[in-house]
Amino acid sequence: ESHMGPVKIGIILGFTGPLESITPDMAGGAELAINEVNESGAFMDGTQIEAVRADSTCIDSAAATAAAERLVTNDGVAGIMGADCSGVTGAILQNVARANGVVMISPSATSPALSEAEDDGMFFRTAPSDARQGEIMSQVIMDRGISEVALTYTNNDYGKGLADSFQKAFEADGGTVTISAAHEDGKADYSAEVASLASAGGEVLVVAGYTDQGGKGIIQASLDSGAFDTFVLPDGMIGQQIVDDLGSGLDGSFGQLPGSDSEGSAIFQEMATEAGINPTGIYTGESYDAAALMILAMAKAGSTSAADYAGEIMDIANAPGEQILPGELAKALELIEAGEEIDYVGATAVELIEPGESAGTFKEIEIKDGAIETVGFR
Amino acid sequence: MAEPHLIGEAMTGGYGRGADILQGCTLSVDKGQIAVIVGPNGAGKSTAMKAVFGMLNLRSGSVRIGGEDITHLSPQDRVAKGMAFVPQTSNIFPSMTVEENLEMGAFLRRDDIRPTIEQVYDLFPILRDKRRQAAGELSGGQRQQVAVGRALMTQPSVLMLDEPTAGVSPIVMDELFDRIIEVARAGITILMVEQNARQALEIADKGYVLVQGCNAYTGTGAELMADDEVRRTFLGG
Amino acid sequence: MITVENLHRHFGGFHAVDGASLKIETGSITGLIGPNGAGKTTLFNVIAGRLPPTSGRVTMDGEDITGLPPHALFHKGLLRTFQIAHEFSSMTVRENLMMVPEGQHGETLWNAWFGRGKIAAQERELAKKADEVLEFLTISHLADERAGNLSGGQKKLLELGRTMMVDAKIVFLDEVGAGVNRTLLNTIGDAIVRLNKERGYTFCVIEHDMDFIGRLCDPVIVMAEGKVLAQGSADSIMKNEAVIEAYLGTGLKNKTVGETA
Amino acid sequence: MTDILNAIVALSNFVLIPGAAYGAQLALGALGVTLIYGILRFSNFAHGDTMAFGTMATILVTWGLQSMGVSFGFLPTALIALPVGIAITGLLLLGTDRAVYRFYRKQKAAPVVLVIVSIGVMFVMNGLVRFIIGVGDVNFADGARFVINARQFREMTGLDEGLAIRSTTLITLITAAIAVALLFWFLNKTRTGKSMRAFSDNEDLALLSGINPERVVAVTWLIIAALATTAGVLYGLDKSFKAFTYFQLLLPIFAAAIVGGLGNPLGAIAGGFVIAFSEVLVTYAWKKVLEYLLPENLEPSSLVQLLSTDYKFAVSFAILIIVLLFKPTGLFKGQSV
Amino acid sequence: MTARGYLLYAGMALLIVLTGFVQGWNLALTILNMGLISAIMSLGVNLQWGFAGLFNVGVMGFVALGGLAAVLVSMPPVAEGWNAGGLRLLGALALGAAILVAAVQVWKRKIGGRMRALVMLALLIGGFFLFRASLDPAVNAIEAINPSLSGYLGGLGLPIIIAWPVGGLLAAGAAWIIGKAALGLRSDYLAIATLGIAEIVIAVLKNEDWLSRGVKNVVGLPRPVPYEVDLQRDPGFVEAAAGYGLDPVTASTLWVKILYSGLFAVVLIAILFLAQRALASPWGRMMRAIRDNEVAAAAMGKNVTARHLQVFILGSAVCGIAGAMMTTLDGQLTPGSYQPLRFTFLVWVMVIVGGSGNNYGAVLGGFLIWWLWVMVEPLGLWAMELITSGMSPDSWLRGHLTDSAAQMRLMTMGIILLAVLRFSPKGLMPER
Ligand SMILES: Nc1ncnc2c1ncn2[C@@H]1O[C@H](COP(=O)(O)OP(=O)(O)OP(=O)(O)O)[C@@H](O)[C@H]1O
Ligand SMILES: Nc1ncnc2c1ncn2[C@@H]1O[C@H](COP(=O)(O)OP(=O)(O)OP(=O)(O)O)[C@@H](O)[C@H]1O
Ligand SMILES: [Mg+2]
Ligand SMILES: [Mg+2]
Repeated sequence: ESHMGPVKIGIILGFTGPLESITPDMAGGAELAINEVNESGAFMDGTQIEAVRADSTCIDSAAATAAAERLVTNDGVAGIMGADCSGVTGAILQNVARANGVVMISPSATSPALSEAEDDGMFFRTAPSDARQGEIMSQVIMDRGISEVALTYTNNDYGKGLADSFQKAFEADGGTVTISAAHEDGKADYSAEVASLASAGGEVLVVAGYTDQGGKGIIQASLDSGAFDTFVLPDGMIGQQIVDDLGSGLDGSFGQLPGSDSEGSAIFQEMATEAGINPTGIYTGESYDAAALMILAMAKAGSTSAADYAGEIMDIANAPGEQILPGELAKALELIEAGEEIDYVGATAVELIEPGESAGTFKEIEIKDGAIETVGFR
Repeated sequence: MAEPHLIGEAMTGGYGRGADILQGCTLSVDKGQIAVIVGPNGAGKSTAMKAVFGMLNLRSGSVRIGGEDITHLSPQDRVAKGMAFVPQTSNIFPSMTVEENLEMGAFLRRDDIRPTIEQVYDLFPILRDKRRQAAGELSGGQRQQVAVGRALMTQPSVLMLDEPTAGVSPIVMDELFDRIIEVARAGITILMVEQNARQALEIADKGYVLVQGCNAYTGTGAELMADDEVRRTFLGG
Repeated sequence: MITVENLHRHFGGFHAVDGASLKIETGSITGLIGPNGAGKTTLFNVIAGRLPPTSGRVTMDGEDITGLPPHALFHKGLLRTFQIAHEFSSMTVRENLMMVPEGQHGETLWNAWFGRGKIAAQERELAKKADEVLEFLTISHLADERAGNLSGGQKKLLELGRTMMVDAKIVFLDEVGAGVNRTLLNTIGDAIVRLNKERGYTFCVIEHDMDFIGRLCDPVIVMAEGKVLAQGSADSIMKNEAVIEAYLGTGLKNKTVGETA
Repeated sequence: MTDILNAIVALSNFVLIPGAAYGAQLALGALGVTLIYGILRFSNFAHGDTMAFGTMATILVTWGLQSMGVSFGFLPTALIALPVGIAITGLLLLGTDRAVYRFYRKQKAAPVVLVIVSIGVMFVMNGLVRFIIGVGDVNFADGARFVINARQFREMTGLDEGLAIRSTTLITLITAAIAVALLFWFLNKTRTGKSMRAFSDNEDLALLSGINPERVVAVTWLIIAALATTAGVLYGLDKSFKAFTYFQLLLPIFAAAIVGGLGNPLGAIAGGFVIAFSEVLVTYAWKKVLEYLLPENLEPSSLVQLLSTDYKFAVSFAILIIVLLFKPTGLFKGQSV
Repeated sequence: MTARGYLLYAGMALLIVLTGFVQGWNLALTILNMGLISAIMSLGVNLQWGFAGLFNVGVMGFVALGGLAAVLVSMPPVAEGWNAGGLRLLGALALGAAILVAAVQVWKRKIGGRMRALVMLALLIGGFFLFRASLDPAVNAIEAINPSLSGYLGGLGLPIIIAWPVGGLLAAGAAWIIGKAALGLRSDYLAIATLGIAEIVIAVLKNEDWLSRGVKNVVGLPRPVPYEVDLQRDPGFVEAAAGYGLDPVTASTLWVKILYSGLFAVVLIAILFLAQRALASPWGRMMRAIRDNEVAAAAMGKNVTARHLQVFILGSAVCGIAGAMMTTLDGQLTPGSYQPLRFTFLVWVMVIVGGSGNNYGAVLGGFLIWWLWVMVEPLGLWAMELITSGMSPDSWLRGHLTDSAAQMRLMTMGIILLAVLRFSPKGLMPER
């Protein structure tokens, strides 16, 4: 099958709205993969790939659906890299992707509920479900000999899901959660939350939020009032920006995020930096991987029709086969051309389990002297 | 005879794009004199006043003061030229105190306004008691007194009053007419609309009867009072 | 009959109505006069349910109506006009009148949706009635004008017109005359007398035009500083020293400008 | 004894001081909203974004100053840049008025139309800010962050609980006090101020008194620019700058202005504190304080929390509604259109 | 409707048709469907504002209640949840309601001031703790059941269409309570009160997981129309589609949307018909009189409070119906997505731009603003491309501009809004 025009891939993320500060880098990550393929010219006899961005708004399912609808019916995209927030992702999946038979690979929708959603085999994600991260986080804390924590989470499906799974795991491991308090993102003030958290007490504060949202506000207010001085940071809370902003206050805090010790992430960091994308930005690597997976699956199936390539995605992502790191997409395409098996590893050591989501290796980090240091992998 | 001090000549115009309310109406007053406009409700008396004060776009006609054409001046500029106006409705600043209402009347004045305020209080003693009260909380007649007081604060050379005595008790009305005469004697030109026509025409040097936007009758106050037709149809017998 | 017993209404520390007691006899045209700020309008507002009294009692034909909401009083046949005209400014003059009568068929939603026939008939009647009132007030030509565009006096006429749309028991008129042409006011006076005689309306009239009061009203109640100062026939009131002192004055001190100029 | 002191310090540190800081921030914002309502008679939805714009302008100037090596000692450099920021915002607002609001004023449009128009302006300003400075978090605070921090306090007093006072908190409180005093004086005592109130009361009559409406409007916008920029900068210094948060601030700011009585500057201040303290107090977990105060055997096992923080925002609104039910035009008598 | 009105409607239809031709019929129908729902919301607000002058800025809350109805009606009940504490929970809720009613009764008693307040306060505070003590265990038990997938009570398992009137009723009930309390407030004060109540409704939806899973969302609501995949498997349908020269996927997506459009249009037309009749009747005249001057209307025997309550309930119910329809269309309830900007102010923009007081205007506003809301995104992008097309590809400014293209969305919306209002400040179809 040969194509006249370029193949289009939709990138639907919340460019406006509460996640607007991390989405540009995520889109950049995905486009990095696309550009890499385009430059190689190795995709389907030199067919070019074009990224089409659309705004999911993160919060408005109707607008997100309309935007996705346009990507599919007007731009005729062959697949969707997105969406970001679990709510809109669910809406697009049910109303657009399933209906039109289009593949979606989300780099960041981590809600456990999506694992169970009806998807006709069209939905994948490169970020692990929060259920897994909760267990990992519990181990990370326990291993440091901490048994009493206060917990705050951003009041959405991500935060709530992560908090629930963490609390369950932590209590099963014998720890105590003194308080589990929600916080809303984008609010002007978090004194009330911090006051309650401080009153409840705990050795450390677990903050299941976002770096540039309420999570940061909570940490800042905690530091200001001396309520806590060590914080446990899951994926949404880790980024260089917050470390820079809060200065020495975060030293000694620790956490974990999806990631592996594969060389992949190091390579990706370099590539991203070169392309002017913030490499430590959250879900940037996942976005690269999502786009790459989609492209490689198309190549493998020799078709841009979802019905053909959806089934290849798991295969591409998992062993057996030659391991593919970021920057090696050209090689991967050649291998596919040659009919060989590949195992896409990518920036985040992608390993997909049923039903099409990342198995999740986690990187444990600690903040030392204003830098995020990796201290181990789980 | 020299031209009257204030003259609105052959004024024609209306509100917005609606029909003409004024149809070639002419009003004039000499310096230091009192002209009174009477007429049925909706005749265009208030409209004529507004036209003289520049709150209405005239389609034709002109307004002159002391020989100077001011047809195209804004109301603000007319205030600067020494004109003052008490509208018929919404003629106070309701949330400001009585005293502040008076101060606003003297907005353009730079000299000491205390003495004038005292004069207004002497004229309307009730206002002295209520000086710290919001004008919107006053009774109807009290408001009317504030409105007239505000205009007097300007120390104008032309004073225009649209039904100043509506809702005012007889004793205050008499005071008010006295004061208007006094003001006129001090050389100020007065143009007013009145429904208390008999009292008003008594003190008027000149009277106009306006009907449907046109001058129906014109004469001295006494002449109009003497005219049976006018009395019967416009002054209530 | 309306009786007001020892009524008080205070604004902060100010006693606008300060222990007023009075009676309005059924079938009378009672005048209510008094200096500016005497508390007349406030008294009306309390009687008509617009302001709650600080203390005191109002009864209507023996029934306690103190503090009833205005719409309930309307249904009891108590109507009032406003000193500062309260027209429905974005509606036409005719609509201003047509909205008044109570119990209109089309005022319930169900009928508005599904009872068109009956509404149409009723509407025709209302419109006819409204036109008659407008005719009487000499503003027929304004029937389709927006009420907000009326002149000051025309609005006052409209105020009066509304009370003529229904069969009222007692009507409180707050300075209907202010700003109304005197010739027309005479006609209005005649109408008030006619409504009083022919239809048995009771009136309570606030007015500063003593000719009007003198011609129409008996008895006349004088208020000052929130209390009843005097009461009696118009003639006796006009001769009452206290009333002259507080309210009427002694006429113009200077006659005309012309005399001295 | 120390237990009582500890309890007091804990309460101050987690409730009183943060509440006061947040309250003052809301109050400054609410002053602007209430002034527009009082003089120009509409609820300005663009106020949050005006604050964002002013802050952005100030940040840009601050960066310029910082790159030139200017600093303000222990005070934040942004305070030097503030006047410039105010001036730029003033120009923007005057421009907006000329391009947008004036038309509706001339038309004597209903207030709700102006509200919708201000939503349009909000979108545009919002876009402008995100466009110029981006959507991310911007931290521009320098100078000393604390007057005293928790650790220093603990060391100084030997108590278990710490007490932290941020310099921005102090600056904000002082500024709010000065701003309301100035505004009060200006509106009630100066000629221009009175003419502004006159204009808001009865525009036509103001005209007849020789008041120049355009001047009144211009002065109003300039004051708004000063208030909004100051409020925005102080908030940004205390927390950080982010376009989206400034937009979100609008809701509590409106709540503050309304609970205090729209159009009333004193009310805006009171409203700010009511909203801020109600958020903190109703959701406060009294466990810690009670642990200090009660004997060992009575110590609470639960958090002793009236409502969880999930409902903090709802609580502040519930309090607002309750206040309105008993005082329908706010704590201090406000106006209504 | 005036000639101008017909023209505007024709223009609106043309816009949607053009969208169909240029950008695809699926998109055009998506816009049309949300446009129909928006038009209903806009009618609801117009009922309150345009008819009666009630400044309700709590639209979002009523829309969300409609959404809640969709879940409560259509989802299958969760038996484990009911067993774990369903009845206990209902009991606790009844207790809470009883306490509130008792407090109100105390307040209404005409006995001594201070005492009354104290008794009421004691009742409320004591009652609150009692309520929490009986509610919390039940809630915990229910929420503990498989939280990531269920953890709530579920619904009644009825066809989702029933949720539409139920959503209206739910919203009406809420409006009745709110109206009883807050309708005495004037203009902007009522506005902020309703705004606050809407926030409270959302807070409840977000945090009471037992009710509708809170922020964990309920996804996969049943549909009133067939699923595309089922149609694609239906040979009859595939054949019919082929008859029109359409592939089964396109045909099925279009067909599903057309079915939705039909359902929504029926609701819209019914509501519009009733609203229009009401407006043109003595009832409408009475409402306009109340809007113009409450004091005078009361003096003319109209029960202002009762009428306000009536129209407030009615308008809110319409918003609730629209909310249930919207959740049906979305196929999920996501409480986190309810934002005042989108669900309250955008609806207000629709009403004002369309022309408040004019039902046809409100409907037009609903369609137009929704169309714009969706279309400004590509419009903004195109504008950016146009602006940057002349610049050298690697200039800093160009990069900055293209990166900010998404931000143009709100800006474009703002500019268009201002332009429309400038062009006709009383709305596209003024009241009269
Ligand atoms: N809302 C209010 N707040 C404070 N004072 C008020 C208020 N309303 C009225 N007053 C005061 O109560 C007094 C009585 O007012 P009212 O309007 O009853 O007078 P009135 O007898 O009708 O006078 P007029 O003949 O001028 O209409 C006045 O002095 C007025 O200032
Ligand atoms: N703002 C307006 N827009 C349109 N028409 C108006 C407006 N104001 C007044 N009119 C009309 O203009 C005519 C004259 O009004 P005007 O107010 O000048 O009457 P007037 O002579 O002052 O009457 P009155 O004695 O009742 O005050 C009236 O028929 C009125 O309906
Ligand atoms: Mg007039
Ligand atoms: Mg009075």
